[in-house]
Amino acid sequence: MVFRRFGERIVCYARRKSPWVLHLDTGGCNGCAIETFAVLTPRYDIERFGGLSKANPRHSDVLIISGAVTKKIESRLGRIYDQTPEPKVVLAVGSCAISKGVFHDSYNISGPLDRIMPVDVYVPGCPPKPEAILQGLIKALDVWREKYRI
Amino acid sequence: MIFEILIYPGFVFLVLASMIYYGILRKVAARMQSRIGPPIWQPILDFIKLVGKEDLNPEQAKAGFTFWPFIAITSVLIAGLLTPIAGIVPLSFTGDIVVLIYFLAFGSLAVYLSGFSSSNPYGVVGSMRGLIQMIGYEFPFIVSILVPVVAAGILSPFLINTLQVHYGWFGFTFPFAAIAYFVSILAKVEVPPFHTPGAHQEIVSGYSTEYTGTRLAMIELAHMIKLFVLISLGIALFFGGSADILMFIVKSLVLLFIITLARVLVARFRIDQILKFTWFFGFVALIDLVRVVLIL
Amino acid sequence: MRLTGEALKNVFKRPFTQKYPKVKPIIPEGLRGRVEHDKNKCIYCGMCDKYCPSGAIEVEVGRAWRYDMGRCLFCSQCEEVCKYMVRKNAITMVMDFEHAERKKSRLITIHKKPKPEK
Amino acid sequence: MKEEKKMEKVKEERVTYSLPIGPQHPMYVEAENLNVYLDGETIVDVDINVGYLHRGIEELMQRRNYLQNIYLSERICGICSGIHSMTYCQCIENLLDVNIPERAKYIRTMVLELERLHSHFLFLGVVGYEIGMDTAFMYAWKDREFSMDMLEQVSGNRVNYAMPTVGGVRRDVPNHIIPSMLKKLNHLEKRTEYYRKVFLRDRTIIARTRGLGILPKKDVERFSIVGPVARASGLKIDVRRDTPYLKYDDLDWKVIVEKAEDSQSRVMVKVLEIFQSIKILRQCLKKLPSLDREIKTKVPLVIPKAEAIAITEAPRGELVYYAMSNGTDRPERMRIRTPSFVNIIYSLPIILKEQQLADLPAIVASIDPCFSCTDRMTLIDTKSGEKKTVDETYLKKLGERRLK
Ligand code: SF4
Ligand code: SF4
Ligand code: SF4
Ligand code: SF4
Ligand code: SF4
Ligand code: SF4
Ligand code: SF4
Ligand code: SF4
Repeated sequence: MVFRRFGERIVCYARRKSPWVLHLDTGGCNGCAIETFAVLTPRYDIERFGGLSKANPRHSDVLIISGAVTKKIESRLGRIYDQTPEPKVVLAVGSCAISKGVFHDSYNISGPLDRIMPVDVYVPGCPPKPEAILQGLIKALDVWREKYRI
Repeated sequence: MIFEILIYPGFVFLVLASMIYYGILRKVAARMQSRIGPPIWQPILDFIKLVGKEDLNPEQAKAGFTFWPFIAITSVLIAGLLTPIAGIVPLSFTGDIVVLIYFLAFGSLAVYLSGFSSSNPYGVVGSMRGLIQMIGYEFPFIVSILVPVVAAGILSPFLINTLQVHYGWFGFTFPFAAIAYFVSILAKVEVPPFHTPGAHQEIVSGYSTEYTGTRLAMIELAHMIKLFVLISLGIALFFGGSADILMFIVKSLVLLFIITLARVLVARFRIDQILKFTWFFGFVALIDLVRVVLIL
Repeated sequence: MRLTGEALKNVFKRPFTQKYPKVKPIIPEGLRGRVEHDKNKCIYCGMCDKYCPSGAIEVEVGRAWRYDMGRCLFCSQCEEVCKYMVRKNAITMVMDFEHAERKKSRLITIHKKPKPEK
Repeated sequence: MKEEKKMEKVKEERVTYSLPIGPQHPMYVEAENLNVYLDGETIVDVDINVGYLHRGIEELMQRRNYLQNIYLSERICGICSGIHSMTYCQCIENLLDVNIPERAKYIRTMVLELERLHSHFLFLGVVGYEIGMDTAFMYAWKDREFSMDMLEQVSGNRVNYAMPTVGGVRRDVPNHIIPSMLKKLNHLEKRTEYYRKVFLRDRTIIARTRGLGILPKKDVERFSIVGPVARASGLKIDVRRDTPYLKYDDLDWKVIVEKAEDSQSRVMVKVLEIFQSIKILRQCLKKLPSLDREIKTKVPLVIPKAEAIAITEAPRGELVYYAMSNGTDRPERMRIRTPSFVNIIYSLPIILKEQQLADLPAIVASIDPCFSCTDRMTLIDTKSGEKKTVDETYLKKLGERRLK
C-alpha cells in the first residue's frame, strides 16, 4: 500500500516533468500556431521543462489546440483526442479556440473547442505571447497534480 | 554472478547508464542549439511517465504488436551483458562477439518488426526504411568489427579490450575500420544523418507511430541502450580499451560528444544516399581487413 | 557541416533562453496586454461594442458593460474609439500578458453602471 | 484525351499505396491534407485536399464595418498579417480616394519589411526543420526573435500588429527606439550573411535541395505563379517594382532573381531578399525622424458607392484586394486573391512528380506553403483559368487608375 502510493507519486512527478506536446491548428489564422512553434525554439525552449514536440497524438500528453474549429476538421479533432492516451491535458490557445474569436459568426465554424473536448486551461490572447503559452502549460501541469493524484 | 548480471555492471546499471548518457546527449545538443535543454536525468523521467501511461491497442494491429518491443529490449540487454564496460563483462564465453553482433542486429530487427505489426502506413514505411538502412549499415559494422578480431585472433571483446590496454589503440593501427565503425554507430542508433526510419517530418514517428505507454517506453529504452552498448563496444575494440571506470567515462563521453555533434550538424539523408554512404564506408573498412589478412 | 563552429561556440556560451517563469521578460512599451475598464468614467454609450471586431465587448446601453477576454483580439480598437470618438478615456490597455485560466468564466468582466450618489 | 487516359492507367498500375499526410502531421503546423500516391518511395501523384481552415472570411467581411474589417483581414493569416491589413486599408483608401500622410507611408513600409524579415527567417527555419536539421531551425528562429522584438517594439504585439487603420497608421514610431532597431538590423545582417553561406555551401543541405523540385519557367508563366517562387524560376516580377505602392519607388532596392528553378534557388531568393529588406528598413529609419508627425488623415466611415482594388507584394507573392462599397459603413463585396493559393495548388503537383517521398517535406517547404489564406478560397472554380486572366487585367487597369 505504502509502496503503491510512493510509486504513484513518482509517476505523477515524472509526468509533470515530461510533458510531450502535440500542437494542432484547427482553423485559426496561424498566429497561435506560429507562437506555439516558437515555444520550441531557443528563446523559450520548452525542453527545459522536459517537453518535446511530438506531433503524434499517441505519444503526447499535452494537446495544445489553437484556432476556431472548422466543420471539416471537427471529426478529426475528436479522433485525435481519442488517440491520445490518458492522462492528458488540453490547452485552448488563443481567443479562437476559447470562444471562436473574430470568426464567431462564421458559417463554417463549429467550435469553440470546449464543445468538442474538455479543456483544462484557457490561454487568451490573439495570439498569446509564447511566455503566456508557457504559463498556460505550467498551469496545466498543476492540473495534473490535482486530477491524478490519489 | 547474480549481482553482476542484475546490478553492476548488469541490467540495472545498463539501463540507468544508457538513460543518463542519452540525457547528456540531449543536454549537450540543446546547448549547441543555444538552449538550456532538459536536465540530464530527463530520459528517466520520460521512461517512468511512459510506463505510467495508458496502453492503447489499435484495431488493425497484428499479432506481435505487444511482444516485439519487449523482445527488442531483451536482446539489446543481453548484448549489453556481453560487452565489456569499464573492463568488466558479466557474461563471457568464447565466440561471444558473434553472438553480440546477432543480438544487436536482432534488437533492431525486433523494433522494425514491431513497426510492421502495427499495420499503420507510417509504421510500415518506417520499418521498411529501417530494414533497407540495416542492409546499409550491417556491412560496415561487421567488417569493421572483424578487423580487430582478426588482428588479435580472439573472439572475446573482453580480451581485445585487455589487449588494447596493454598494446595500444587499434583505432590508430586501423583508422579506416574505426571510422567505419563510428559511422555504423550513427546509423544503428538512427542519429542524424541516419534518422530516416523515424523521420518526423515525413512519416510522423516511423515504426513507433502506433505505440503508447509501456511498449513505447521499451522501444525508446532499447534505442538508448543500443547507443550505450555500441559506445562501450567501440571503446573495447578500437579506442584503447578501458581498464578502469575513469578511463571509460572519459573515452565514452568524448565519443558521445562527437555523436552529439553529428546529431546537431547534419541534415537527414535520403534512403538511397544512406546506402551509398554506408557502403562506401564498408569498403573503406575492407581496406583495413585486407591489410590485416595480408600482414598475418 | 557548416554549422560546426557556431555549435561548438554555443556550448560554452550562455544559452539564449529566457528563464521565463523565474525571470519576467522585458516588455516593450506599449504592449497591448488586456483591456481595463474604468466603470466610473464610462458612460455606457455602447460605441466600443459597435466597433469591437470580435464582439468581445457587449454593452447594455446605459446599464452595464461586459468584457470577455477569451474573445478579445487585443487590438485596442475599443481604446481608440473610447478615447477619440466618445472622448471618455474609460478603456486602457494594460501591459500584462499572463492570463491563462482554468475556468472560462474567470475571463469575463462585468461592470454595472454605478448608482449615482445623491 | 487519349494520352491522358493512358497516363491515368499507367499511374494506376504504378501506385502501390497512398499515404495521407495531414490534416494533423508534423510537416506543417497547419491542418491540411495531402494524399500522396507512391510507387515504393517514389511519388507518382499528389492530391491536395484543402478546406480544413476555411473560415468564410470574405462573407464575414460583408457583415462588419470598415474598421472592424481591418482586424478581420489581419486574421486571414498570422504570418503575413501585416500585409493583409495594409492592403485592406489601401483598398479602402482607394475606394475613398484619400492620400495618407507621408509618415504613415514610411511606417507602413517599415512594418511590411519587418514582416518580410520575420517571415523569411521563419521560412529558413522551416526548411531546416523539414530536411531534418533541427539546428538550422533553432538558429533561424533564434534570430527571428530579433525581428519579432522589433515588431513588438513598433506595434505592441508580436503577431497581428494592428498597425494600419483606414487613413494612416495607429501608432507612431518614437525616435528613441530607432538606435536600438538599427543595432538589431546590423546583427541580423551579419546573421543573414552566415545563413547565406550555410544554405549555399553546406553539403548535407545541398544534397537535399539542389536540383530537386524543379519548377520550369514555362510552367510558372502558364499557371501565373507569383512571388519568390516565380522569381526563383527566373521570372522577374515583383509588385513592389511593377506597380509601386507606399514608398517603394522612392527607396533604393532591387528585385532578386535566381535562375536555377530548384528548391535551393527558392531558398536563396528568400535569403537575398532579407538583405534587401534590411536595406529598405535602414532607409526608412533614417528618413523617419525628419518627417512631419502627422500619422493619420481623417476619413469618413460611411463610404459612397464605388469599386477599388489594391495590389501588394506579400512575403510570398502578389496579394490582391478588391472592394465594392454600397453607401453604408459595410462593404458590399470583398474579394481577396492570395499568393499561396496559386503557388500551392498549381506548383505542388509539378514539383513533386517523380520525386522521393523523403524529399517531399523539403520540396514542399521550399515553396513555403501556408494554408491559412489558401483555404479562404476553396470554393472558387479553379478550372476557369481563362476567365481569371481576363479578370486580372481588368482589375489591374482599375487598380492603376486608383493607384495613380
Ligand atoms: S486567436 Fe488570434 S492569433 Fe490565434 S489563431 Fe485565432 S485569430 Fe489567429
Ligand atoms: S465607448 Fe467608452 S464610454 Fe462608451 S461604453 Fe465603451 S467604455 Fe464606456
Ligand atoms: S481590444 Fe479589440 S477585440 Fe478586444 S475588446 Fe477592444 S476592440 Fe474588442
Ligand atoms: S455624442 Fe458621441 S457618445 Fe454621444 S451618442 Fe453621439 S457619438 Fe455617442
Ligand atoms: S471565399 Fe467566397 S464562398 Fe468563401 S467565404 Fe468568401 S465569399 Fe464565401
Ligand atoms: S501567403 Fe501564407 S503567410 Fe501569407 S497570408 Fe497567406 S497563408 Fe499567410
Ligand atoms: S458551392 Fe454551393 S453548396 Fe458548395 S459550399 Fe458553396 S454554397 Fe454550399
Ligand atoms: S473567376 Fe469566375 S468563378 Fe472565379 S470568382 Fe471570378 S467569377 Fe467566380
